[in-house]
Amino acid sequence: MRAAALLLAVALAATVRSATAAPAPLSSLDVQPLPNDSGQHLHVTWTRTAAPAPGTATVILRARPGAATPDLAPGRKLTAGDALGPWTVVGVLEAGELDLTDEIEADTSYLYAGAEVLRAADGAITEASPVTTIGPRAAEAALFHRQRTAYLVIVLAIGLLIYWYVRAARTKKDLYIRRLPGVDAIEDSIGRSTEMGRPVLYVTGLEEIQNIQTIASLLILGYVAEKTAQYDTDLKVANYYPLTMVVAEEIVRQGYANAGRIDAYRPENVLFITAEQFAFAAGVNGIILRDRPATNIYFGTFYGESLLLAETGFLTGAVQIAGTAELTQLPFFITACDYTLIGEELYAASAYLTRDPVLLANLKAADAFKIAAMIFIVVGVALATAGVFDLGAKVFP
Amino acid sequence: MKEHWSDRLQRFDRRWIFLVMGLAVVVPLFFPLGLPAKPDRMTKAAFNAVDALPEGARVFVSIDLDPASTPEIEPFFRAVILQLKRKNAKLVFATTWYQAPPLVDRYMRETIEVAIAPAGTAGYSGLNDRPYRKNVDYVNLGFRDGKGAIIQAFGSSLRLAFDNHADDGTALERIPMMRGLEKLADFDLIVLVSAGSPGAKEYVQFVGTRERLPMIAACTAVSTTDLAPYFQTGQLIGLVGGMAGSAGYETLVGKPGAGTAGADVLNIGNIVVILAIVFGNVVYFAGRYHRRQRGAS
Amino acid sequence: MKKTLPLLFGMVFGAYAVIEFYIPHHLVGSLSDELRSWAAILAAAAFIIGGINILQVTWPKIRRREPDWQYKVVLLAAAAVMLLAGLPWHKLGDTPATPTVLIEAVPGPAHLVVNAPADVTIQVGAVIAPPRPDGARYQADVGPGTVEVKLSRRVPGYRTQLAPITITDGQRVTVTGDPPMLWGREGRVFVWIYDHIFSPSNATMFALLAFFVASAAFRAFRARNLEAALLLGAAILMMLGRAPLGRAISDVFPDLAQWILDVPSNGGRRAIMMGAAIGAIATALRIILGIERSHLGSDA
Amino acid sequence: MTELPFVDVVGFWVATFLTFCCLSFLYKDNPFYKLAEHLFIGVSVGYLIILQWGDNLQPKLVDALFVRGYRALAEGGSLDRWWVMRGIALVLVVMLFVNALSRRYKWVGRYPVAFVVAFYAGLQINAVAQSELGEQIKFSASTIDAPKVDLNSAPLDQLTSLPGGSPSIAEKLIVERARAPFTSVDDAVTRPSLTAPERADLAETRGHLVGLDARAAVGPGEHDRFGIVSNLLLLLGLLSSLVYFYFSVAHQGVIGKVSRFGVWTLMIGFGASFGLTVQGRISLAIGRAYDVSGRTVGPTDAARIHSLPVAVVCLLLVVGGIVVWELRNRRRSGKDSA
Repeated sequence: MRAAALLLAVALAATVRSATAAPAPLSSLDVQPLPNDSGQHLHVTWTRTAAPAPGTATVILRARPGAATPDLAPGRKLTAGDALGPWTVVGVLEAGELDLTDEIEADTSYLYAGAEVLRAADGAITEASPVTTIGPRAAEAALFHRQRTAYLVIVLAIGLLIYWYVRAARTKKDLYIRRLPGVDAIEDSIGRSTEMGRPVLYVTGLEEIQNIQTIASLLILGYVAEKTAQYDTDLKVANYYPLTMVVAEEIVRQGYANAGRIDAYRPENVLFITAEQFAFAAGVNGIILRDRPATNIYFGTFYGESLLLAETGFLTGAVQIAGTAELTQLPFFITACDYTLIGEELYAASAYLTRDPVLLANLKAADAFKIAAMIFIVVGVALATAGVFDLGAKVFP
Repeated sequence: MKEHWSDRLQRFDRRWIFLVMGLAVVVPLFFPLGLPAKPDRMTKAAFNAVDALPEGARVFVSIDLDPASTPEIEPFFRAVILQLKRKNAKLVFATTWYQAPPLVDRYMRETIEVAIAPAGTAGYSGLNDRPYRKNVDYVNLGFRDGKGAIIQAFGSSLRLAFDNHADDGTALERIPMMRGLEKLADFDLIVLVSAGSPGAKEYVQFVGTRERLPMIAACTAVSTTDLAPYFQTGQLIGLVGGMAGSAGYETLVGKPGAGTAGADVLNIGNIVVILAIVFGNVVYFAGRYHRRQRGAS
Repeated sequence: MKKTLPLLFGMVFGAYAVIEFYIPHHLVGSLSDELRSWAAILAAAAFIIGGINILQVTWPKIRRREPDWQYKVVLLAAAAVMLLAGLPWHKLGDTPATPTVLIEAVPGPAHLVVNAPADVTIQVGAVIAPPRPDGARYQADVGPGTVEVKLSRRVPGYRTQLAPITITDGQRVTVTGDPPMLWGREGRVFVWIYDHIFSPSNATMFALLAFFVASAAFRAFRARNLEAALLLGAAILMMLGRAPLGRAISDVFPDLAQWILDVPSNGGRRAIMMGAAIGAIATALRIILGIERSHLGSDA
Repeated sequence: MTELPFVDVVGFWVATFLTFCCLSFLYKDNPFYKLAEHLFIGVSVGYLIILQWGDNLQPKLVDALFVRGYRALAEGGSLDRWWVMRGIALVLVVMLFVNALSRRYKWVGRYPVAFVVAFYAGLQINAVAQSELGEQIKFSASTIDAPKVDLNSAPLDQLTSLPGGSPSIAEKLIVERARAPFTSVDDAVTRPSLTAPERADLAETRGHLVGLDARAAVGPGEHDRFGIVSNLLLLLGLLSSLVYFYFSVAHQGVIGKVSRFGVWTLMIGFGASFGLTVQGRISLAIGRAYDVSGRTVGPTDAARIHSLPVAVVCLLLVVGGIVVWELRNRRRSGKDSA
């Protein structure tokens, strides 16, 4: 009885097998290293003689050299990452794709194998084509990313321009810089605070020390500290990040030292409030309302709290000077502050203030690059519109 | 002589405006206008990007927000999660905001591990979703600090960035769905729920552009102007701006919620501000005219 | 000397960070990852210094009973509580991740009993056991096989208990558990404070802006000159165009808003972006080349 | 769903109270605001330190150095080069602490600071050069021509990106045009296979300067005139704004005029930004109103919390308190003057 059933089953299985013919092997399999690669990727491509029958999947495997041809016996279930003896399944692709990129160990070469398989509903292999193998192949780690040449050029160009103008500045003094009213206002307002006997509040913005705006702000802080030291006015510095506070302390001390008033320097006036945006805003509002500074200077990166600070400052009738490259906050500073440095003006400020030829040279370099960029854009537009070729896409792949 | 009305209004107590604004926010809660919320082009693009994903796509979701910004983008988050779950997408979550982790945990409990739209959800037309299982259907990598640098690290290796384990301490190699998900480039789509910095902007700057990643972002209304250029250049393939955008997205997904209701209230608030501006200008010009007159006489 | 060496130290890493971008080689990649970790570590460590600074600044004020000193006490106390609640005290005791499982041979179909306090949600397989009025906990005949029992509390801060149960006919399995309370970042107290003190304060401080924006609009948005007029014109159009209201009035508003966003706004923005970018690159180069050194403080 | 524990009910009450404490700032600085402010700052500081410890210092420093190192040695292995690198990080951290705690050896702290600042400056350079300069220049330098999308030949993604378009609509259009090429845009958007809502979406975007008719055609070689004008304006806006940021010349004469146009562009941008921000900020207030009025919790919880009555009570508490405080101030100032 049972034997009969078994026979029947075998017979059925046989008919099923004969019904679905084994798929044809891959007509070709190739493995190539990728350009501009970290040395951890290989690009596997293959071709078929005919379009794959529906339900056909391509299995790609990888192994160290010396491995025997993998055995894709019926009944196996394969998913990417599985081990098959010495072989590792790289991928099982259904959609009839013709390539994949494999991530591998660096500085090691691999064999690759590929085959077409038919699978049952549960993913188990029912039929497999003969296996095509190739290799060994190893990835190539590039030492220069060709597609990024343009950016290197940009950086080098700016660098060289700085160098060039620094030399120019050394030879001929006083390069012209257009006026920045916001910056001119700083010293007057410090003077005003002195007359009113009220402190100056300086906020270094809401970004870490690594943020360029924060750095620009700290550069200006040096100058402000020097002035307040000369005028003998209290300077309170509110910091959002402790690391910024550490640096701000150094800078303020130096400012006082430059003014020869190191004795007047009080480290407890350089505060770390907290690094939670609105707790910080609340804290600074507290300072504005209770210490009543006559000058509030907001230089650096600011976010939502900008208006919160500026409006509170406006209430206390303080002179407010703001500067940020944070586009979204500029309108609020513009509406609620007396003076606002827009975007790049913030970076220009330190140069403008110190009149240090090196810094001025820096500005000049930036300006020169702007011209270059504008020319590039105009030419690019002209060429592209004329349909000659797409300069932008050529230069920045 | 008697002070001109415009002068008096010039220095009238701004706290009256506060009061009006307060009413404008509270009253409509009880008497809504019921204006329909329509998606704008950038929102539609975001929706289409998700809609075009294949079944079981692998999606990286970065939840960079704090409690303050939830009203604006949480509605989008709920909507997009529903849309992704309907596609059985494998989800990987992370955050770069230290204000976020407890919030993210709550989202996992309230939106991922339960069905958002179980059969018979009122006012919902689309497919139903299912509860997701931790480390099977989704992984929460948790929080890492470090602004742009850490986002760049996501781009090169998630394992390194998250010290090789998920938020609940499970080693990443022991999570099957993390197979082949080494870095951001391995995902089919990256969804940025981004309330500010670090967020969508940093993703664009430090990885998106570099790796040509398909990224959609939901941001606060404020950042919309900031990110719009990136949408124009295709560095972001979709952008959902603020509560209005979220409301539009809810409409597209077919499950109106807090966003749609909020956007309705928004109208009144906008009217108040517009009136404030107009009023301010009337006062200003009246005053100027008055001074001219006096100057003339 | 005390300044030159650190400067050189910085210059080396700065220069590396610049060229790193142009070298795809994997060794470079992993080194960069390592250096990023350094930066993250330093930033994190600085927070402890920040805490110390706050203590240094506020403690004297309290001691000298300066005005508002009471609030400073609140500040320090709040910080202390949060720090204490944030430490994983539960690791001192044992917090069972699985409930206790008792298997008895009882004739009849496979029977499952789950005992847990009333406020615990019992989930058997995919089913969530409805809370029973008589206070008795879950018990039912289940088909033989494997089922997962999940004990959890609805509020955060408790460890969810899981127990995979294999049960056959003629067995009664009794699962007894109580999700233990946690401390630390996922802990009950920490999350409570976050949810009910941190979140509302954070959100409300931000919400203040809604009011300030209105008053700023009244005060500052005067069409004094063409620039100001353009500014407030665009603002009003945006407000109409991006809210349902505008579309309700006319379809023109949304399109107009989108156009303003796409054309003039993006034009100006891109300019600021590029200008700022150039400025940033220049400033950064200055630091890396050692021209800029004020962040290293004075030799004094 | 089990019942909400009382502790959390109280939590909601506390939240409501704090909300009004913060809002009282709108009136003026007052004890309630001060309380909320200091509580908030304190909590945030504790919170931050815990998170920084748990997510950075512990895994990246403590575990990486001591736990991993110990394991490596215990297993008789040796410490790899990455372990040594982390060691350097530890040294830098120590230097940072020396800087904060010691006057005499403050200079030691310059090493970590120099590292962080310079390293990030380096990273920024390329990030910015690529996405803020390269990509933007690339985009700006593209053609100002705006050809219409040819419904009869355009690929899927172009059709999808059309106003009112979507992947499904695009696919249907491709099928339809294979069946019979479109004779007009109207023909395209009224084909039978499109569902009613899809047609509605498309119909809505018809007949605008920026709508479907402006962007799509049924033949090649047509141009979107308004699109061209827009592109031109975009370019001019960009260039003139760049001129505004040119520092090396006085803004007079031609330069002055151009930069003036730049300023206009910028101002429109700021206006747009402001308008959007207004929305954002109001949304936040709305969010608070939702929480306080108990709309963000389930009905059963809401019933336990009694949001509205509690809100009223808290409001009265704060208002009453401020009144008392004001009266006290009055009396005091009265005494002073007397």
